[in-house]
Amino acid sequence: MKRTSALRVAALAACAAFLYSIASPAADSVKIGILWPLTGNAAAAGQASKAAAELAAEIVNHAHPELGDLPLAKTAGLPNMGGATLELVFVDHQGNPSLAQQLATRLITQDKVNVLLGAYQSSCSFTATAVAERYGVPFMVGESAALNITGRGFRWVFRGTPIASDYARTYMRFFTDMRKSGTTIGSIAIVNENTDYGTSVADAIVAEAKKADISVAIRIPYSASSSDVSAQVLQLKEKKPDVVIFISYTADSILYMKTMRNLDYRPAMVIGDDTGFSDPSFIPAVADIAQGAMNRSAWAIGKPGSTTYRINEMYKAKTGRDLDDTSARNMQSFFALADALNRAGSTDPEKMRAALAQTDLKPEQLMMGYQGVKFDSTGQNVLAATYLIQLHGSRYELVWPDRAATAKLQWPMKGWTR
Amino acid sequence: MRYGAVTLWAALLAYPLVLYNQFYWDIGVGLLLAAITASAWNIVGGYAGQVSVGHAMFFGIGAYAPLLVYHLWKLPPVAGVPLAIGLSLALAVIIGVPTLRLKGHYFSMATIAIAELIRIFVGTWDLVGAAIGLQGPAVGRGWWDLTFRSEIPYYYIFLGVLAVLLSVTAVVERGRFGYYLRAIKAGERAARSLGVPVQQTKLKALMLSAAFTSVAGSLYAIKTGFIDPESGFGILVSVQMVIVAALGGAGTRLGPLVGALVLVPAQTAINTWFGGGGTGLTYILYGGIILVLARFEPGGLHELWHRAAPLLRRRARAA
Amino acid sequence: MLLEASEVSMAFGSFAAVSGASLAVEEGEIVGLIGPNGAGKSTFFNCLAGDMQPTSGRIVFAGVDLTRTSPETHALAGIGRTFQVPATFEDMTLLDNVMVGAFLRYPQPEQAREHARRILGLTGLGGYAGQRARSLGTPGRKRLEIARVLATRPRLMLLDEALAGLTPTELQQAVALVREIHASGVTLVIVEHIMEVIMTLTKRVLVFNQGHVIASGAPESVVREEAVIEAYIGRGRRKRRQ
Amino acid sequence: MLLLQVIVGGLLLGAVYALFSSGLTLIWGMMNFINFAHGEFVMLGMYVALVVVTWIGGGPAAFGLGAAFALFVLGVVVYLSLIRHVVRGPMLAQILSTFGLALLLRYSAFWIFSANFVSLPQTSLSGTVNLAGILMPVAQLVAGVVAITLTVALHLLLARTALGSRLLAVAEDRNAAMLMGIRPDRMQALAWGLSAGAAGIAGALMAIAYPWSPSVGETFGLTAFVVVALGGFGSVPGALYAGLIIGLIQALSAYWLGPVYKDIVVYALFAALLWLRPQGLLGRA
Repeated sequence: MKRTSALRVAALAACAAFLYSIASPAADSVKIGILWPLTGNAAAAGQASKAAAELAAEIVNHAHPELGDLPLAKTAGLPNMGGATLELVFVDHQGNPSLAQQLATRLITQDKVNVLLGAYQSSCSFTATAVAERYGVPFMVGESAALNITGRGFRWVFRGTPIASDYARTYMRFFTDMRKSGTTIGSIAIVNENTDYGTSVADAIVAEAKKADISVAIRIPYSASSSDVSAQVLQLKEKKPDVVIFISYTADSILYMKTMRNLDYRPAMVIGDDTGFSDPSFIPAVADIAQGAMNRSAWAIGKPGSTTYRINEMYKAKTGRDLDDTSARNMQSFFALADALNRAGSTDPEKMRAALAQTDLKPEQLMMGYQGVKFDSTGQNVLAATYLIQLHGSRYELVWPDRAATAKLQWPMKGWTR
Repeated sequence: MRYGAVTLWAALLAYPLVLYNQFYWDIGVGLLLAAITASAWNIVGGYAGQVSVGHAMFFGIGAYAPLLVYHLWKLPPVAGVPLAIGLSLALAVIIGVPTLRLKGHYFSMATIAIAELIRIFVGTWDLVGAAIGLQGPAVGRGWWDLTFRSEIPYYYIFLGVLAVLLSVTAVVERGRFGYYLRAIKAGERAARSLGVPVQQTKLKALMLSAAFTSVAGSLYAIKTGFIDPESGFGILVSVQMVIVAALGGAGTRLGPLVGALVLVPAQTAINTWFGGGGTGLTYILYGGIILVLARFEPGGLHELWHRAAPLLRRRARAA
Repeated sequence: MLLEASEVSMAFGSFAAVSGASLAVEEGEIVGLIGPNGAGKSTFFNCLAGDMQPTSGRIVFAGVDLTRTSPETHALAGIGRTFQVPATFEDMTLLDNVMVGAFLRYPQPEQAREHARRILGLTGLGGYAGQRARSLGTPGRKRLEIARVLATRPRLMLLDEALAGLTPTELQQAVALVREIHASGVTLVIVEHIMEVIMTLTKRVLVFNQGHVIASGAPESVVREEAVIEAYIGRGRRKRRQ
Repeated sequence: MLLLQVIVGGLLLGAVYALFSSGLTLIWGMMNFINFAHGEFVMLGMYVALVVVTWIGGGPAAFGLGAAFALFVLGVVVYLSLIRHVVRGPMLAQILSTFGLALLLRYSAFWIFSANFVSLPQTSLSGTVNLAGILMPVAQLVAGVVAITLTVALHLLLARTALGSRLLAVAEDRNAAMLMGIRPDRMQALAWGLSAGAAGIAGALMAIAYPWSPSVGETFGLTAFVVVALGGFGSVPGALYAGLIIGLIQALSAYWLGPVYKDIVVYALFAALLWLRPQGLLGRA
């Protein structure tokens, strides 16, 4: 029996060695490691953001004078670093936090990336940013909403995208504007899916509503995978709030609109907290029954000839679909990161971190509706903001704030034609 | 067998020094964690034949307790490990006494339902961070926080725990308790007629298994520094334990370790080659492996080896 | 008085499998339970072994009341039993099978192993200790089951058709083994259909029919009783529909 | 008034639960075997409906039958290639076999159809009906009614027809059935076909009313377990009553306790059932 067990160990070692022969690192340039869910439940968003990041890298790496003063658009590559091009290394964490941690480690130690971007799900951002903090590698959070990703006293973590409290404040500013112009808003209702995204945004809205003394008639958490939502709609029908805010993913958003039509329930206004309402499949599915539904988006395609319009055309050519708000916010964080890399002038982590900390992009340098990109001591972009858009016909029109509006707000919403 | 086991342990000890690279250390740690979790499941699932598909309930408790003591009282996470073991033992008794009366499919289904019940409940419980989950200290306040920059300390801690678990399994295997477990798996009615106290033995096995599964959960939480309902109590956590143990050979001492040695690197390789490409191949691979395993060799690699060994020896002698 | 079962009844819903059966066994006896299929022998047998809890009646073994206790308690008290269809642990070796029984009396593995080896030798299976039970034929499995029960050092052994389905030579060897076990001081209650075995082995016989004990006594006299013949051959009465 | 609406909605959905759960209970009663991939069969039924509608442009009848037939074939193939060999193996192999199948089907669907939620384009069944103040979407109404009729039909097939008695004979005692010239393998393959077919139609019916993605199979699988446990293992009528009850309980607990708790209530009921009455309402012990 002795010899065969040695044989067994040798066979195992051989097969393990074969599996370990993973790709070796590529040629040097500024490498950005990007962690997104390319499979699993959030694969659609991951893929869309991946295409957006690839497009952004193309824009930076090649000269695009027609894109106005978008940072690094006119030039090819990073001028302060001898035209070094950006090289993207994508990894798929499948929404699994421990895999995200493992892949973040791999990007830093194996692929020797200079900076990290990512993680979409808050759970994965938590673990990946912890790795970046331990290794001292700048990490730009492109999308995750959970508040305390940047609240843990980290030096190396930055977040370009607005967080839950920004959205909540935007809604409250909108409601106070509406009240000033005479519209009665007695109470609002919040319907949120019960994972980290929905919970953190709903919590923020409840807190901000208290400050803006707007009463919350009811808050209804639900599980996104539930097949039937009539119970929630009937609860809304009973409470009769003026405005209902939906913090939901794609399928549930569509289902809510259909169920509301089926149960003949139409509040004065419905606001979707992006995600579900911004999904490209939302409008075709419910355009005829959800006329006037509002949504928040920091991204507006804008008028033909504008920088945003051209970017959207380039994205459509690449993917066949319009750029959605989630991928656009990731793209904006990518540009802010590229701009900081250029200003740092070197791939030394401490220099890159300092450059990121001093970032101060003006609204006209952005493709998004932020008031700018400027990071506070916790790494959160304090100038992040968002527009409110409304479904007119089969397109979202920018209706608030008035200074950027391209169409008039319809209040109350029409919903479905009688 | 002695000679084989010694070389295997020597290889595991030397592994991080031979493959001196962060990435392989991380695979190593992942591999050990999978081996610990599967070996813990193996005590009740493999030896006693009580196929629990809800062991994530113990893994989750093990993972949540350390981060909870840190979250609430700023204690080092490792202080939560005894609490986790206690809670897991209590849960094992509470759900064990009624469900261990059930047989085969009923038992598996009851464990699935209970694990799902706990996952959804934890997801709505604010004290434990509801859906957002809990985070551990990202940067350690001292060595006691066990937040190491490199993976090597984790690797050897995990290896130590695996060694303890496998030696406990060895003691169990050789003693009356182990024989009684295998008798229960082979035929409960016959075992009872020989005086085997079936219910108490199954419960003891479940408690021992729950304690070690909870420790595995704590190790995961302390290393990852994050836990949420899905990664703690999700059904894929339970399924992974069963696959790793079954692939290696459920009901054998080194089966789960062998299963982890094959499955974890294969999974990482798939993630690396196809990960970026965005196809869920890993789980298609998992499904395929289990199907083939169940269809052709439920005994796993261990059984295959037993069948192949005589042939190899004969061919070796003939050559 | 080693075993005293009084007025034992077992009903499955409305169907009374056994009603009012009594049996008293002295230390060192060999008692036979006979009767046509479905007469309630096995049900009564299972009640004695603790596998089934009788709906009424009492079972006292060596002064201890075992009514409605678990099979484990019965085994611990000293009642061993075999199964009509052998329930050996297929994937375990013969030695391991017997060790499970041995562990009841010898908690330490070494002693249990040594005891198991001795029992295997005694029952003529010594040479196959390392084989898996799966590799044995029916006679081998029956012999292994007997060995396994012997390892628990029972004072009373219940054999459920342990000698059925054997070739003549295997039957002789099995009868010899049973005699040996009895000689070593174990009291036996056996359920059998083979009259020759009943005649040669048992001193006293109970005859079951439709759940009742219809006769008891020495095998020779009982076989001639009117009621017993009627039970086996029947007088044209159709078997009551299930 | 609103309460009535909730009850009706719950019953309609419960009817569809009953349909696909009757498929699961048929297998369970017959082979004492749990198909952990049953939820995935429902999910595949939805995608077959989608393929039929988008490629062939068929109406509800077309994609309903299409889903039923496709899943029937899949059920038979799964039985012949996998279940037949595994059912005599150890318990671990039985449980792992359909678990592996579930993972394989779910993540292949991910690969082929991507992870996005999809829904059937507007079929002739959209719109709502107002019956005495209760607003019923036509899609859910049709789904519920068809589901009930099919479940009853399945029951009648088993209870009243010769084929049904042969199926039940094999369930009762496989060897005895063989002695009477019934071919158990063919009967069990047929049972798996019927079971998967019922799941397929249920999937197609659900697809009319609700959007779905490859991951919905898991929730349907667990729901089917609960319905079968409540209705009794192997009892199709039991599955019908239990399906309606579970649909009702889900709707009411979502309305009163809040939607997050409807799953908790159902799983808690399930756990309690397994302890108190493992054989369920009408099933055999």
